[in-house]
Amino acid sequence: MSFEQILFYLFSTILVLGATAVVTVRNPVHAAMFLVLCFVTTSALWLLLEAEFLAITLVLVYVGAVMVLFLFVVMMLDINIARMRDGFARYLPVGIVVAGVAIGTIVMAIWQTNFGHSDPVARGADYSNTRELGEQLYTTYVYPFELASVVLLVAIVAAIALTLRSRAGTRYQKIEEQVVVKKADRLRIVQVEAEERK
Amino acid sequence: MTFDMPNFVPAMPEIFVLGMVCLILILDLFLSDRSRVVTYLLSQATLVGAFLLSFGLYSGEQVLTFSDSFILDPMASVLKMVVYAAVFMVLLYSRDYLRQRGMFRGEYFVLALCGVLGMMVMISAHSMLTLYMGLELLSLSMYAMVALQRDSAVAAEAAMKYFILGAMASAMLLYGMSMIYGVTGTLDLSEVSNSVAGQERQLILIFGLVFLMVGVAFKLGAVPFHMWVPDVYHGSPTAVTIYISTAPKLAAFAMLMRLLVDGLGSLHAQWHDILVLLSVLSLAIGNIVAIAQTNIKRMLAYSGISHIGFLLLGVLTGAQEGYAAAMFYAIVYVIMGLGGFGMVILMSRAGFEADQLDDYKGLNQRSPWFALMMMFLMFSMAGVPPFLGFWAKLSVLQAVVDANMVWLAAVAVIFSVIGAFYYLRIVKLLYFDKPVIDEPFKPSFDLAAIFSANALAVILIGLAPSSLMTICKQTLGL
Amino acid sequence: MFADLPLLSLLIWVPVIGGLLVLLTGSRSSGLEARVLSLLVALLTFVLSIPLYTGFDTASHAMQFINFADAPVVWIEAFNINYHLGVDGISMPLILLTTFTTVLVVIAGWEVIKYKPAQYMAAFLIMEGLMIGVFASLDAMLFYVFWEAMLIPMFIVIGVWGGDNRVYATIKFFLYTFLGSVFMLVALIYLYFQSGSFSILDMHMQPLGLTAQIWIFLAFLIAFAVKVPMWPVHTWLPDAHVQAPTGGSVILAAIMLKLGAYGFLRFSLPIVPDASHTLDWLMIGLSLIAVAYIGFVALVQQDMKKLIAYSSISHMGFVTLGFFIAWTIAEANNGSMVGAAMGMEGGAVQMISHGFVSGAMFLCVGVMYDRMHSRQIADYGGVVHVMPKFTGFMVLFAMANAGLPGTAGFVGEFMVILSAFKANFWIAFVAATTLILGAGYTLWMVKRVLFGEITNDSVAALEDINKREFLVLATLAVMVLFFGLYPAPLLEVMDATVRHLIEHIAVSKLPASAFAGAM
Amino acid sequence: MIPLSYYLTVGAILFGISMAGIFINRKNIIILLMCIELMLLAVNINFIAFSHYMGDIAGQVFVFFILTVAAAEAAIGLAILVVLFRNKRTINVDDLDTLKG
Amino acid sequence: MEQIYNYSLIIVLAPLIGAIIAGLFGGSIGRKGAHSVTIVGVAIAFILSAIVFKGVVIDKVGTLNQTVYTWLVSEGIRFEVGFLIDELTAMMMVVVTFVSLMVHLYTIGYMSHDEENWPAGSKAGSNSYQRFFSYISLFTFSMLMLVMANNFMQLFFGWEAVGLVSYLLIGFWSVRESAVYANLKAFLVNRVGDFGFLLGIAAVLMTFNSLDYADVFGAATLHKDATISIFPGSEWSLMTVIGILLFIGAMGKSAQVPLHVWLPDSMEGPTPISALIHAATMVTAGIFMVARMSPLYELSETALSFILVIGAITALFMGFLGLIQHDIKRVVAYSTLSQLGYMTVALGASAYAAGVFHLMTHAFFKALLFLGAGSVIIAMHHKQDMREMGGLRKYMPITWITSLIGSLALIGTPFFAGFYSKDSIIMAVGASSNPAAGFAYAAVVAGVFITALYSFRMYFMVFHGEERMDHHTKEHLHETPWVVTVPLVLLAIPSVVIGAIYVMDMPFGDFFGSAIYVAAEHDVLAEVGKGVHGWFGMALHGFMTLPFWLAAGGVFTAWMLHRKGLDIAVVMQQRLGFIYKILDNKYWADEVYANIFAAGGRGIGSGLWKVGDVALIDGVMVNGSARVVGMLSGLIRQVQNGLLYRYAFAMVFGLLLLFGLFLFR
Repeated sequence: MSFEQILFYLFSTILVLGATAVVTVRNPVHAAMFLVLCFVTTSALWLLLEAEFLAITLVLVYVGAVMVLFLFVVMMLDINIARMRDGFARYLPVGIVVAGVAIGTIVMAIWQTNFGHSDPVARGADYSNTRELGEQLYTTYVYPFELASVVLLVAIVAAIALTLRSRAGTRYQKIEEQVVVKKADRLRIVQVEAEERK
Repeated sequence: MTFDMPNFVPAMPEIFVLGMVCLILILDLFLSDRSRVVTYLLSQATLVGAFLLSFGLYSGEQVLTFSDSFILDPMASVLKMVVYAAVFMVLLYSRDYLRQRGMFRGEYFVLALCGVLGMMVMISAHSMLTLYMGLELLSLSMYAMVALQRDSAVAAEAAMKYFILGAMASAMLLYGMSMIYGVTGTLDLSEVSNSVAGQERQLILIFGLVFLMVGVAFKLGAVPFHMWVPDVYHGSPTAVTIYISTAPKLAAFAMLMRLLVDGLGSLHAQWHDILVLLSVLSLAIGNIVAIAQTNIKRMLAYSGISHIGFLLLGVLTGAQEGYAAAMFYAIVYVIMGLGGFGMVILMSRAGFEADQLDDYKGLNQRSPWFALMMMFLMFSMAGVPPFLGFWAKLSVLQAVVDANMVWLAAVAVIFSVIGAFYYLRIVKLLYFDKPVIDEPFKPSFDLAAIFSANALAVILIGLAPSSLMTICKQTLGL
Repeated sequence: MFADLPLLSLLIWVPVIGGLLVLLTGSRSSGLEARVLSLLVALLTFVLSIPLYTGFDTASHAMQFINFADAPVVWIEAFNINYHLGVDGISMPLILLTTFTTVLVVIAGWEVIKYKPAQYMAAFLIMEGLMIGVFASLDAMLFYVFWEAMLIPMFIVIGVWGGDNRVYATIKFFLYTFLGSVFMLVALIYLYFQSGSFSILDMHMQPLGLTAQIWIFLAFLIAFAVKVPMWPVHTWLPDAHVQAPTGGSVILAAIMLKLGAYGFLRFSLPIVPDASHTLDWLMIGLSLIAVAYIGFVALVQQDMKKLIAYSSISHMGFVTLGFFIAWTIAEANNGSMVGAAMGMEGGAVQMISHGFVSGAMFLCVGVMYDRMHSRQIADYGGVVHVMPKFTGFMVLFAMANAGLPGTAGFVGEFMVILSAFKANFWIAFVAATTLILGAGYTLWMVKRVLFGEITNDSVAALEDINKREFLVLATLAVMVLFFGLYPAPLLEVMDATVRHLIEHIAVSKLPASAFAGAM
Repeated sequence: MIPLSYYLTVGAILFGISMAGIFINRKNIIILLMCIELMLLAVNINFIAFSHYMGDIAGQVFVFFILTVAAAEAAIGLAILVVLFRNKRTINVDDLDTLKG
Repeated sequence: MEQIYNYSLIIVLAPLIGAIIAGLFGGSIGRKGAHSVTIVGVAIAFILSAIVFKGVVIDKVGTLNQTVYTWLVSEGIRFEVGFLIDELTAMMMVVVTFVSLMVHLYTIGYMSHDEENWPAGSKAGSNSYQRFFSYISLFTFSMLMLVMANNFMQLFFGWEAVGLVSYLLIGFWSVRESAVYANLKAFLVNRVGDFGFLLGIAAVLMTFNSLDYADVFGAATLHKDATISIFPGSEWSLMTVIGILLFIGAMGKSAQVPLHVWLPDSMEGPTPISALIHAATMVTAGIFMVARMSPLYELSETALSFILVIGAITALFMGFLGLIQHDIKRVVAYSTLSQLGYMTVALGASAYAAGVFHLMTHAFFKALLFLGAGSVIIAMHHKQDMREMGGLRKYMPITWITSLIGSLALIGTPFFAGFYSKDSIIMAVGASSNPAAGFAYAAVVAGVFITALYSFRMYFMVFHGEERMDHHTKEHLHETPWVVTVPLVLLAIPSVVIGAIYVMDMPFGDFFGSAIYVAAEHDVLAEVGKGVHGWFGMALHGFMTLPFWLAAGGVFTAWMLHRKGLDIAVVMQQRLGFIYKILDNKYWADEVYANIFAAGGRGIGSGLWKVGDVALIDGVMVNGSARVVGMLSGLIRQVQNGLLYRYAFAMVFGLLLLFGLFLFR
């Protein structure tokens, strides 16, 4: 067993176990942490596949940003963990069976298939995955690239539109009004009639 | 590596729409609520402009650009134009509705236009990658639109369900794409087609096809990937329902055509079987479950599922006539769907959603005209001649019979008879029952006009459906 | 002067457009404009239909009054559907029956209909146009469009102006007929691909294999059997009739039922003669069940309209019997089809005469219903003492319904029985039981409703028919007697067409080798 | 040398687990979102494996876009989750049953 | 010839026009107008009929066979309306129009107080008088159409038309439940006969491809040996089938057992129509028809035997029933049944001429008896029970005498009309070689005694003995007005003389010429005729025959009982309880029909309706499938339970389903 194989089996096993943990653990925070583990191991697998740029991106973007977002939301929503996951065991067998069948059939199909390229294409030492990716991205795939920007734009607009809201009755400073305020706006001089003491 | 400037001309409509989206997004920030109508008008102008551009670009030719990932062919042009028209109608319908519910905001229009852009991309996709990007653009816009009514619990629930299931379907689609990619080594659809045609049928290819079908079937709302449809149609604000139930179906149809016909045409025997299963299930479940509904939006959702079943019948024939029929059906479905949900918008007012069947009781006594219009729509959906819906069914049945699948045609018509029941029930409510609300029915003028035009189109085009059908045939080279 | 007019087109579109105009007079007005306008339109249509008879060439079996005979007008190019109209000896009388009946229906509903009279009248006028369209279409899809579209106004008429259980009845009516006709649609599409066009006349000439023929026949059978209606798909009719307003019942009985029978003549027999031959036992069996079974069922009905509805089914059994007796005759007479034309003509005459008789019966019940708001036989008794004129008419129509010679009700049944005897004694035997059963259920009802002592105060308070009702009933009485005493003009019109049809169906359409095997 | 199908098998198992995760998890929507991330990860493994073995960069480009879209998706998904929580005060899957039938 | 043709049309149309005027405009022309116009119409018909009779029978101008118009043409077969006037027709025309004219006259008196029969305020009763005239005139028209027909179609038209008028007239007093029951019954029982008749016509058309008498009779012998397979494997002679089917029609119309049940009930109608329709004319249509079809019947021995047996049964057993009736009209009605049986027997014995001869004489004397009974009923203020009568001869001499004449004619007293006709029938049957002739002969001879017994029982009970009517009625007893008595007298004359005049021509001569065809080997009348020497000789010889002594015995028995103040009915009830019970229940025929056929039909109907239509077709098929769809809908709806994991599961399930599509094939 070569070193590469050892690495593959190691990371694959961690990945699968991690994924299993993600779907089965009780606490969403723990789930998020296991997901991070999955991302990291996947990243390692990708390195084995010589996709260096994407492996790094995965760690940077997902572990660094997306998972933080998840955790942030989990914390923010302050979910009652105790109420979670009761009755979980009842559905587990069905889930395992169905998942097993699905995995089994797909794996069977994979193993039956002759992809015609059993060995990876050998790359020279000067080959830069990042460079190659970059070149392609800005030439051949410029159209999807632009579309990706629109997707992100939509995500921004949507996220803002959905979550930002001005509650009626919220108090906040209106600076421009504060700046242009005049005395008359704030101060009312009232003439008080003198009263006769009885 | 050199970068050849791609030909931007075929993508002018997309570019225009994107530009306008940005413009509207910025402009909207500076508009007060009172002048928000400008956003609305600009959005409509965008659609009109895009229509003119697409119309101007229409030709019988097939143009590829952006490294062959973008295609402009007659089908794309026609479908895009129908999409613009449909969304134009959607916005017309929605204006009052949105205003009454405090949703008359720039985001709605921006998201709607982004969705249009997504549809355009899907329609013009010639690569699995662009197809996916378009799909996501459309889907993300729609997820957001469903949840746009922020104080509505049902809308949020609908959005959540839609999102989870939609994302799952996208993932499956991607999984399928990865398999196809693995077997063919390319993302470009015509190369996929060449590659598949040249090799033996591998199980993984067929599994890839199955995964792709799940994604497409989900978008179309075909059984058993339809579960989101009733909930989302029901939970969304009607102005959003009318959007997601109409134009995206055209995009989904285009996606179906691009993937199955352009890409995996030589796997016809396989996807034929899948589509038979899906369409029969859709016809059965859609029509049967619609009967038990008391909410008209849900009912129309199930009715839409059954219509999709019919549409798939046209595609599964694997013949150009069948595709033309399916395209015709898709367009007709959009027209009828607009009318159907337009009816719900027409009847609703501030604080009243008019989504219960009982809300339609005795309309004939309150407003004979609108009762008549609604009756036209219902009979059209039921497929009674001479309304438009009949011709759509006829064209599909013709294609099916021509493909020597008479039994399938018989199954289809049996279910359409079952389906006729719930459409009749609406007519029954409109005409035979006493109204529960006594006040006279006075919708605003533009809404009344647009609804009447929509309903009259169902009968008038129904009396002369030839040109529409001819267009569909021509776009498919018939 | 009429020869130059596109008569059939006018006959279709004058009432349809007239109906739309009536609709436009709206519900705001008292309805008088609507009524007058409807009457004018109906009369105009009737007048326009007369040249069909006067200008008809009885010697020819060919289609006549074809619109734009030189080149058919393309209606929907994409589907290859033509706007192709024409009539022959079978459809022409039915068109006249339609225009005639509509006039009566408009008059009959004159002041009776108080709720939205404009919509009511409009529905009938539009229906009239559509029904004429069905009879006049020479393009299968045009036929189908009219055939289905016609359901809509009837659906509305029963549902809006009907009785207490109208919703059930009208939905049942619609779905039943819709279910039947969609199979016909599939068959028509199949035929389209076989013959290359939707032209009915082309389909007549199209050779087909036996299996295909049988499937097509069954598809047509469902469509037409529901409409006729034949046992066991008849149960919509009693419900629809009972719930429908009088005018609806009249149109339903007088014309709509004929559409199914007409379909057999226009489609089933000429397009799939070999399947008709193979399955004629089924048709004859169902027809006889209609005559006998339904006759017994009619006997025990408590509701007058239901009784007449069942009697309609029973009478329509003669129509289908007459149509499908030809091969049995041939078998009994060494292959000679002599006598078949009499059966077929008998069936066709029965269609027309039943139009008058059943229409009249429903109008009679309507007259009583308008006064008493009850259709139950048990609620009546001794009506003769308060409504003698009405009783006179009702007895006449009842006698016609019982097939008394000298009335229109006799002619068709007589011819069919004569023809059936030629085929088989027992067929004629069962068919002839209508003499007893028909008289039994009709006259028993007449006895209980009209005769005897006045049973209750509401009957005692009844008013005899007014002038409007008298006019309607008298017109029908004249027709019933005229066609009973002198049916020759009707037969003269039909003869050439029917004989040609017999010649046509006598020739097998099977490919030569299959034909040898099938025999 | 590790054969291609090994990677694909890992992808398939991952895909299966995450798919099962969606329907065996009955309580927490956030975990559903995570499952979706996992599914996309499985797809990505497939693409990258193919890309590597075929020497075709297109697969990696696709993964690049998938990552982008997945991020956007996560953003919108979480935004919807927030809206949902604000309205219903719960993100329990079992409580999402107002719309049914 | 041409002249007669014109007459024939007028003969038919005159009563029709009268009927239409009286019927449609009865209200405006009044009673007088109505009876005038109808009487004039019938009188014209009678006079012209007489002229035609003279022309055809006496002057022998020949047979007229003329088409009036073509009813319809189908497949080249012409159905026409036309007249065939030969001796048979001419005789019938005269009899019909004459009796009808008498009845018209009589009706003026009988119906003069008809408003009393209607409930107060009944609009139907306001011009019932005019309507009645319209009906009887219409009847005359129908009957003439029947007898003058030259083809089966028109025969059937007339056949049914007289049935219709009979229906209308039996139920004339439509307020009476019994009357409207009786008319429905009459129509339905007749319809059973018509059922056979129509099938018979169909058989004729099938065989001859024509319904024209001339064509059919001309070609009859060609089909002598034709057969038809009714039950698989058994070939029946076509002529037998035709004969029996047609005769079933005759059984209905002429009230032969077992289709006789309607006739006694038909007495619910006013008496004039009992005389006209249910005694003299309509009920004899069956006899006429069989005589008319003699060329067909002569070809089938079996059919003739059938007729003979049916006729004999009717003649004897219906006579028995007359013995125990108390209603005066019912006695006459059963007598009519019995006499119809005699006529039928004659037909069965191929003595058509004798049958028709009896038809003619019977028409006169039975009309006379009915009108006499009616006269009594008028006098008795519409009471019909003989037990409340008695000794009426003092009050109503004309009625008494004429009724006596009628009774004597009926029982076959020599020199009276009935004697000649009845004796010729008895002789013919005696001479017949038909296998059933022995039974028939015994029946008709025994029938003579019965006839005499019930006739004179009635006569004595009504006109002689104790006056049993109540005081009030008695005070008002007087002879009926002239419109009543004149017809009685006018009918009494032929009742006496007509037999003697025509006996040598009609049964034993060549009166009918070619109108009636008898095969040589069946020609019993010719054989019997050899022993008959003139009307006087026959009457003298009559005194020495068995029937005369039987009749005399019957009269004597009746007188003996009457003198002792006994009633046969009462005697039988006491001494022969069992037989009385049978007769009192009229052999349970009504019960059988009511409980088995009518109730059975309703039972089948409601069974088919409730089980077939309502439960199976509607319940299971229609609503059942709707329910199934509805249930499915509700069931599948449950799947959509709103929970996300269910939806996700459905998607995965769908995925696996699609996998399965390819894995397992």
